[in-house]
Amino acid sequence: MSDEEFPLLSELKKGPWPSFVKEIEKTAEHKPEMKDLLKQLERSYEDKITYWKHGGIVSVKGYGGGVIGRYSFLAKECPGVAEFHTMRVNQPAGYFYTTEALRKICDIWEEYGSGLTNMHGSTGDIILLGTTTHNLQPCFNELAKAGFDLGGSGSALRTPNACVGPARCEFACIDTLELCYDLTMSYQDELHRPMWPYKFKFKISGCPNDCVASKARADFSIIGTWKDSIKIDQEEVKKYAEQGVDIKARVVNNCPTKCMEWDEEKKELRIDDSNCVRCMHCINVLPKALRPGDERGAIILMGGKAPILEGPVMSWVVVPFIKVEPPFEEIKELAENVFEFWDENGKFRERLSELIERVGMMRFLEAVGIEPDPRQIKEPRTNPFYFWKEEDLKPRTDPWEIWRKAEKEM
Amino acid sequence: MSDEEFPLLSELKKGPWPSFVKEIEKTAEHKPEMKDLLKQLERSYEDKITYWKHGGIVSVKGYGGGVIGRYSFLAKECPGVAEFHTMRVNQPAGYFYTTEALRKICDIWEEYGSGLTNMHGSTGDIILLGTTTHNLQPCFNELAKAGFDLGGSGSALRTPNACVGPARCEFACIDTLELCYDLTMSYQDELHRPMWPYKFKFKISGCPNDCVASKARADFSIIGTWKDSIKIDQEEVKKYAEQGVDIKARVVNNCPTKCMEWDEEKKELRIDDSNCVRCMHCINVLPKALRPGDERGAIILMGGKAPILEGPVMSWVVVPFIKVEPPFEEIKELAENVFEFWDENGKFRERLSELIERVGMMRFLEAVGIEPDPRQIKEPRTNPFYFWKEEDLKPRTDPWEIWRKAEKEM
Amino acid sequence: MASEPVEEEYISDIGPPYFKDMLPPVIKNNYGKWKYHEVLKPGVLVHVAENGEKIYSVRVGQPRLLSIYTIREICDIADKYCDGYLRFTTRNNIEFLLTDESKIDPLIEEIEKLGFPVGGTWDAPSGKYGLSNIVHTQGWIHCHTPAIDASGPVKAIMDALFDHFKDMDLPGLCRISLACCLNMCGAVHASDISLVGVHRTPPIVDDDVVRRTCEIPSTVASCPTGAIRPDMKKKTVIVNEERCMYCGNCYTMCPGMPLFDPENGGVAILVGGKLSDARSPARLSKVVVPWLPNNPPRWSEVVDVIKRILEAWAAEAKPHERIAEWIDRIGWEKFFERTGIEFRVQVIDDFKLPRLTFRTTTQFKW
Amino acid sequence: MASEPVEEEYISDIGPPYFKDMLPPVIKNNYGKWKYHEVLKPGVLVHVAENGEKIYSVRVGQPRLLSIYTIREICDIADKYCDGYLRFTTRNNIEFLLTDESKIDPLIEEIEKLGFPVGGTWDAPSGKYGLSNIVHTQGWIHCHTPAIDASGPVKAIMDALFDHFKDMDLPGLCRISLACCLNMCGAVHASDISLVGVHRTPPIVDDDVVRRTCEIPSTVASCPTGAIRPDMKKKTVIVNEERCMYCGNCYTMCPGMPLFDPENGGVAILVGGKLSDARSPARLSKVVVPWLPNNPPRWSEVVDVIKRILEAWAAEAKPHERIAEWIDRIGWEKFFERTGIEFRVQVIDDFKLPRLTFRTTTQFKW
Ligand code: SRM
Ligand code: SRM
Ligand code: SRM
Ligand code: SRM
Ligand code: SF4
Ligand code: SF4
Ligand code: SF4
Ligand code: SF4
Ligand code: SF4
Ligand code: SF4
Ligand code: SF4
Ligand code: SF4
Repeated sequence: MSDEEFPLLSELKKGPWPSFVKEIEKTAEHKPEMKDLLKQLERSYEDKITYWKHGGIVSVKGYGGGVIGRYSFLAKECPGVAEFHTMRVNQPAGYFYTTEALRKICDIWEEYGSGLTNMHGSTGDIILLGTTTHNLQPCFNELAKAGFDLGGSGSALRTPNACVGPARCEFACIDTLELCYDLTMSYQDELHRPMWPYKFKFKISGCPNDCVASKARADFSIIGTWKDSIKIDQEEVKKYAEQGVDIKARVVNNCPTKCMEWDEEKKELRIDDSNCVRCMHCINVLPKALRPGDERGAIILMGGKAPILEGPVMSWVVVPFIKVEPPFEEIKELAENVFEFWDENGKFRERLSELIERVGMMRFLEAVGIEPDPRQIKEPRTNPFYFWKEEDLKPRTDPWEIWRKAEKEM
Repeated sequence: MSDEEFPLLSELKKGPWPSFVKEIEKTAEHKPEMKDLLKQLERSYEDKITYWKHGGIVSVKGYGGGVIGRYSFLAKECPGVAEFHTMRVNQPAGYFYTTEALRKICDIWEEYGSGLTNMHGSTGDIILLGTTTHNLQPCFNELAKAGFDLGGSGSALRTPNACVGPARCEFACIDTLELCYDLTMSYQDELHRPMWPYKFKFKISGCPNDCVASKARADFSIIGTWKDSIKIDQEEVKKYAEQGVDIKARVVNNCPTKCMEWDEEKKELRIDDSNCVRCMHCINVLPKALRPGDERGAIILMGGKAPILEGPVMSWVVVPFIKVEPPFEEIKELAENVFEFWDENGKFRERLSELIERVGMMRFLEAVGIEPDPRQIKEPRTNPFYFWKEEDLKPRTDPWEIWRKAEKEM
Repeated sequence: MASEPVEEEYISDIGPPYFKDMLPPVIKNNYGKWKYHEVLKPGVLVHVAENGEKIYSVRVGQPRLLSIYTIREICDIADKYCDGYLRFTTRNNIEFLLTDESKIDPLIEEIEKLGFPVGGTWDAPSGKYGLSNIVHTQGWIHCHTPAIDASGPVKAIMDALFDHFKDMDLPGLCRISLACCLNMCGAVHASDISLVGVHRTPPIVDDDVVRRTCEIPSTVASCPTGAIRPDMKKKTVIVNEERCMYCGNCYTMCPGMPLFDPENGGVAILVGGKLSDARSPARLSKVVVPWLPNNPPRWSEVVDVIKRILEAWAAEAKPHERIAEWIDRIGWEKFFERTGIEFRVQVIDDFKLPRLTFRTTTQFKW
Repeated sequence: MASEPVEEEYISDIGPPYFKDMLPPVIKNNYGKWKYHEVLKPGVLVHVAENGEKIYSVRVGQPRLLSIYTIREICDIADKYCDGYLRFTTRNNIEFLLTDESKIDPLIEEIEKLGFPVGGTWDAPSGKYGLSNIVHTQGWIHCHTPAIDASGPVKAIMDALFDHFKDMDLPGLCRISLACCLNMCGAVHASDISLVGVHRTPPIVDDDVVRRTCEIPSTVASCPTGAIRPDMKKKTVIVNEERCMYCGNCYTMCPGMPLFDPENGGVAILVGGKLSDARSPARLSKVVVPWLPNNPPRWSEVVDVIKRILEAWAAEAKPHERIAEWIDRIGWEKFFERTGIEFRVQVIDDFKLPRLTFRTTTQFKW
């Protein structure tokens, strides 16, 4: 491809970071129709506007989602991308691959698609970037044979996602990957057959470092934690100190609750665990010396989402502690209560947090069977504008009766 | 008065704190009709309900406010309080009195009212508690002759109020009392002739200690501050240290920005004034040693109010710094711009903060002529949902034209 | 123009007396020239001017509801010891202003004999804080909308906390305020401990009174939750009880729909407000007890909770640390533990934008 | 029932491959039994199991948009050095998984020859942090609603910040993310530095398209500010331009009302988000630059601001201190000063409950 043909895009072949333009070019060398993607993109770069149309609904047999339909405004000029649907393929939990599996996907996508991918989409799927309506079904059939399935789209459960967790992280307090797989398999129907008010996302991090960014992006975040004390290996603490780690400045002073003490003389680190908020910082800085405690489980936060309509939401602590052990019954029971409540009460395109805000946390907690707990809130309300239920009250009296009786009395 | 007559109230004559019941009793000794107040109150204590009716509008000639009309549901049983209006009398700034002035009020209220008062009401007025419609005008006339005037009520400016300030406080950065008096006199018309969407309150504190609680209660709070450096008298610091004040623990560690340093050896206190947020804490603890700087003025915060309708509001910083010197032109110009904007745009019963929230801070700042400043906010917005004005923009292009041209082109 | 009324003689719009005419000479002389102050003992301040002159202030608690006969007695004392000068504070204490130090003790003796306690001061340099007076409102003495009385609970609480007024034995400033309804005339929305009268049942509409006394559109508009709709035919309003959170704003607008209920109304308790910007920023109070019964004459349930909060804080706070700052340090979950207050679901904010108070971090304590 | 289609043969709902089938043996053996990890050098991690076994990970940057031809080359490398095992990270880096330490350097040489840089790691024990990949979205490559491109600006920024990816020379973790419209698929709403494509002009309604393709009630309901009303006669909608804040939600619902404008659309920059709860709580990002021009191919204005923010922070932050925490310490007023970013009125939140971000304290700096 000559750079004169795509002068703007060719600017993005320069510089040290790997170039997506080169990836498209490389693909176009094997699949010439992909030159049309460059053409359309160059045009977008000139005109500063997208040339993709609103997609129609396309999918594969029995599924309501997993494919994003896409058509070009430049179909005549760029017939190679006139139809350019993406397929969302459910990644293996933790994004682990054998080259064998990856090569299978490449082969299938060479045959039925553009040869371009996103590794991975923001939700977690393998994104197969661009194919025709005609190719969708055969492509799906081949993927299925290779052991792959589509992920979520539309008003459905979305592909669950998890951090690498116990597979390669010493901090994992829960089995993120097994749980991710279990939820994905338990809710195949919810994933493939849109039937809800809107989308619903699960994300699972093994500890409060939240390496899968669940708090911002999941209606249902599951984050590992522990309840007992941090385990300290004082010998290893000493070694860090000897190696020059300034434990006072870098660890103790950064503790959010100042519940640590560093005994400079004895080279001993003391933690007042009753004031620890399990933020992970000290463990992060001294991974050989400190470890999460043994009474492990998860915090469940709900409602994370992007800004539209009411502004972005960070997930809210709903369950301060829950056991996370296969077969994950507690979590699934809770999730199903939530699905049910949302399905019954949610309006069209209303995410979970918006529903909770509309009907009130009181009703929500009651419906899904969770007790109120101060750990659910940053701080109590500043307005005394709350509701009572009939069972909270004594029988009602009518002030008019009292006053009228008083006025008459004499 | 026998305690058997008012068994519930008499319980409140017990205990070490001075008793309001005794005050009523004492009054009733001179003015027997006040026994009816005890009667009605005892009844309220029994029935746990108020026996006061919604008041009608009553006032004095030429005024729209200053009196709160009040009628009893127990008029027959308690004729002494059948009509029981309060008069709000504008207190001298700082609540300073000569006994001569106070005695005059007592004499007038003995003649025309219940003999009961509140010293003072929450807004700041002298509350003359209970009189008849008939007595209002003569009472007012006498008060006026004695040099007193009514305060505000209704949809009007309310009696401005200030902390004791330069009269008896070394921390005062502005002349709270002179400013309070000036605003009160400048806006007599606004105070006495309700004509606004709702009430409007000024409160003035001489420094960020906010001894008049202005931030919570004033639509327009004026709080003294300084811009240059805190003045330190190191000799006095040393003396405090010698007297046993733990400067490190009590002063330095409580500095919100940790911009202080205590040199234990030299017994010297150092302040990095560029990081000081003028919270007053160090000055409060070491009043002999530290003082506010010389470049003094005020911060103007707006919008403080009680919870109804949308929840309580703490005033918002609108002007981070303004000069406060007689004749206070800058402040009055600003206040008048605010009055005008609110008067023109405010809905019935809409306080200033509610108006600003409805129309947007952008429009408000523009209307009253204030530049945006990061000091006006705790933090920037999390949602990218904002407005642009035509002058910010380039001429508009129509995407349909771009796309249709592109579709046709070939 | 002889027929016009002689309006010139009608005095109005004169405003309050000029405060400078009320100042003792030593204050006039040293206005704006104070150098420092000291707390000589509980209730007694001295302010020292740059030129060395001094003014002594003796602070005295009072019930706010004062008889003119008491005010005259107070004046007598001020005449005797203070050359006739005194003031009140922004929290309704009396301050006798003296220049002669030797008169302080006799003054104190005399005022205490009258039944008025000396105290209510605080002293940041020594880190010792006295409890001040409770700012409060009208209640059953004068208002038409109170859910509770005002002066009564205040008296009961101050009796229980009396020693803290007299002695400066608290670790930090603590302000208690009370308002008898959600209009919150006491501005209790930013106090260390606040009491507020709350209703728990929707208004009961008397169609007749509504027709006679209320403006329907503004009554409908007054409801923050949109619970009121007009019944145009009957010229009255209908309340959707499901949506009502008993704020009482409709009753303020319209006498036809009171929401009083002797057994269901009561007291909410808020904590952790603060107004000074000393150390940590000012902030609003938070509801920790959504309801306690309205129990005259001495509101024992209320007094008990207030005492528990105050004592839990006082036992644990560091010098200068206010309730808000103590909670910042220990966390809300520990606040409920320490005070033994049950965490009720009403404490969770689900009014307009609940997202603002829901916890969005895994940081909390067990 | 021979007439029924042989549905049994149709494979569906099988879900993803079981992840354990994708794990290298050393991970399978030590699953959940890792003891600690170290960063051997930028881009190279070792995790050590309780039994002493080790897994090495070599982290590699990539543009996310990958050709299958490149993936095959990557597989070749993984076959050669990693027994065919690799993974991707949650920020779209590749991780080659090895057990033989001696193969690390040859692997690095080979992958870098392919044009893919090794780096993106961070090391809390030493307090040295590398910049990771930018999480981003589709942009002009595939989406119908972008206000800007995605891959292009990302490439331009990563070129400019390349050394921070390669070397661990930053004081704390810094996450950059980009989304091409306010739907924010990149979840940029909680990143240290976020870029988001924004419109600045209201939608232009094509009545014809609306009639053909849109459901009027849900289009009307889609507007968070109530700016859209139905025009029942013409079966279309009318936009009250005064009330529109250009969020684009209506266009998501209805293809008949695009709000693209090449010159007026552009990029907003947000800072100070964070997701981990390490040290300070997780929080959302804040808008600091409401608009920069959409300037392909290299978005120089945008790159410039990003660099300024990053450099101001890197120069001043203490070890581990993220942008949010740096701003906590210095204050927003100083943030604008240090970065030279002009404070524009759009940065002040006046969306639904502005009271939440207005400053309610006199505490601020000059
Ligand atoms: C492909 C992907 C972006 C990417 O390049 O990675 C994507 C692409 C689209 N998203 Fe998204 N979203 C993608 C992850 C996200 C995320 C992040 C996540 O899931 O972790 C979010 C933010 C989190 C959240 O859900 O709130 C996200 C929030 C949205 C929204 C706003 C939802 C909301 O409630 O505010 C929309 C609008 C909508 O649903 O109509 C949206 C809509 C869309 C649509 C379908 C456009 C539309 O208006 O219908 C985009 C199709 C683009 C295309 O042409 O392929 N996308 N979208 C991501 C999915 C890939 C995958 O399956 O792995
Ligand atoms: C007398 C006083 C209470 C007291 O015992 O001290 C008082 C008493 C009343 N207030 Fe108040 N307010 C009093 C200070 C306040 C304050 C505090 C302040 O001004 O610093 C506030 C909170 C600050 C604020 O303005 O937001 C306050 C917020 C209200 C409100 C709610 C206003 C709002 O915007 O939310 C109402 C309701 C109304 O205006 O309809 C209200 C209404 C009332 C009414 C007029 C009742 C009504 O619904 O019409 C009360 C008459 C009681 C009576 O029978 O005398 N009162 N009111 C205070 C005035 C005395 C004085 O002039 O010095
Ligand atoms: C007399 C009075 C001003 C007036 O115009 O009447 C006053 C007078 C003083 N205040 Fe105040 N404050 C007065 C109400 C307030 C209020 C308003 C309120 O409570 O409604 C506040 C804000 C309360 C809040 O934050 O919620 C207030 C917060 C302070 C503070 C901040 C304390 C803190 O740690 O937060 C100081 C600084 C200090 O402690 O030295 C202060 C300091 C002072 C000093 C030391 C100033 C001085 O140098 O003269 C005065 C002596 C206090 C003492 O008792 O030792 N004053 N002070 C008010 C007495 C009220 C009372 O009778 O108790
Ligand atoms: C591989 C990955 C998990 C995965 O499933 O793919 C991962 C792996 C590790 N993370 Fe992470 N994090 C990964 C995404 C994240 C994310 C998510 C994101 O950025 O979208 C976060 C949250 C970011 C945020 O807060 O905004 C994240 C916040 C952390 C933190 C908290 C750092 C902080 O100071 O706030 C730690 C603790 C630390 O620094 O040791 C951490 C620690 C770690 C450790 C040290 C855990 C361990 O012992 O193995 C891992 C090695 C990091 C390194 O490079 O040295 N990981 N980590 C992700 C790599 C992404 C990448 O390619 O850059
Ligand atoms: S979230 Fe915790 S368990 Fe998961 S990868 Fe990150 S540090 Fe490890
Ligand atoms: S985990 Fe966090 S809160 Fe707990 S001791 Fe360590 S640094 Fe402190
Ligand atoms: S606000 Fe400041 S100036 Fe006014 S009395 Fe209080 S401490 Fe003194
Ligand atoms: S005034 Fe406050 S911020 Fe400034 S130095 Fe003193 S304690 Fe620190
Ligand atoms: S708080 Fe309510 S009841 Fe009490 S005085 Fe004010 S308006 Fe009346
Ligand atoms: S009490 Fe408040 S919420 Fe209930 S109907 Fe009246 S105004 Fe509405
Ligand atoms: S952020 Fe917006 S434009 Fe970008 S992919 Fe998501 S929906 Fe499309
Ligand atoms: S762009 Fe957003 S605010 Fe504007 S009309 Fe559409 S939905 Fe409403």
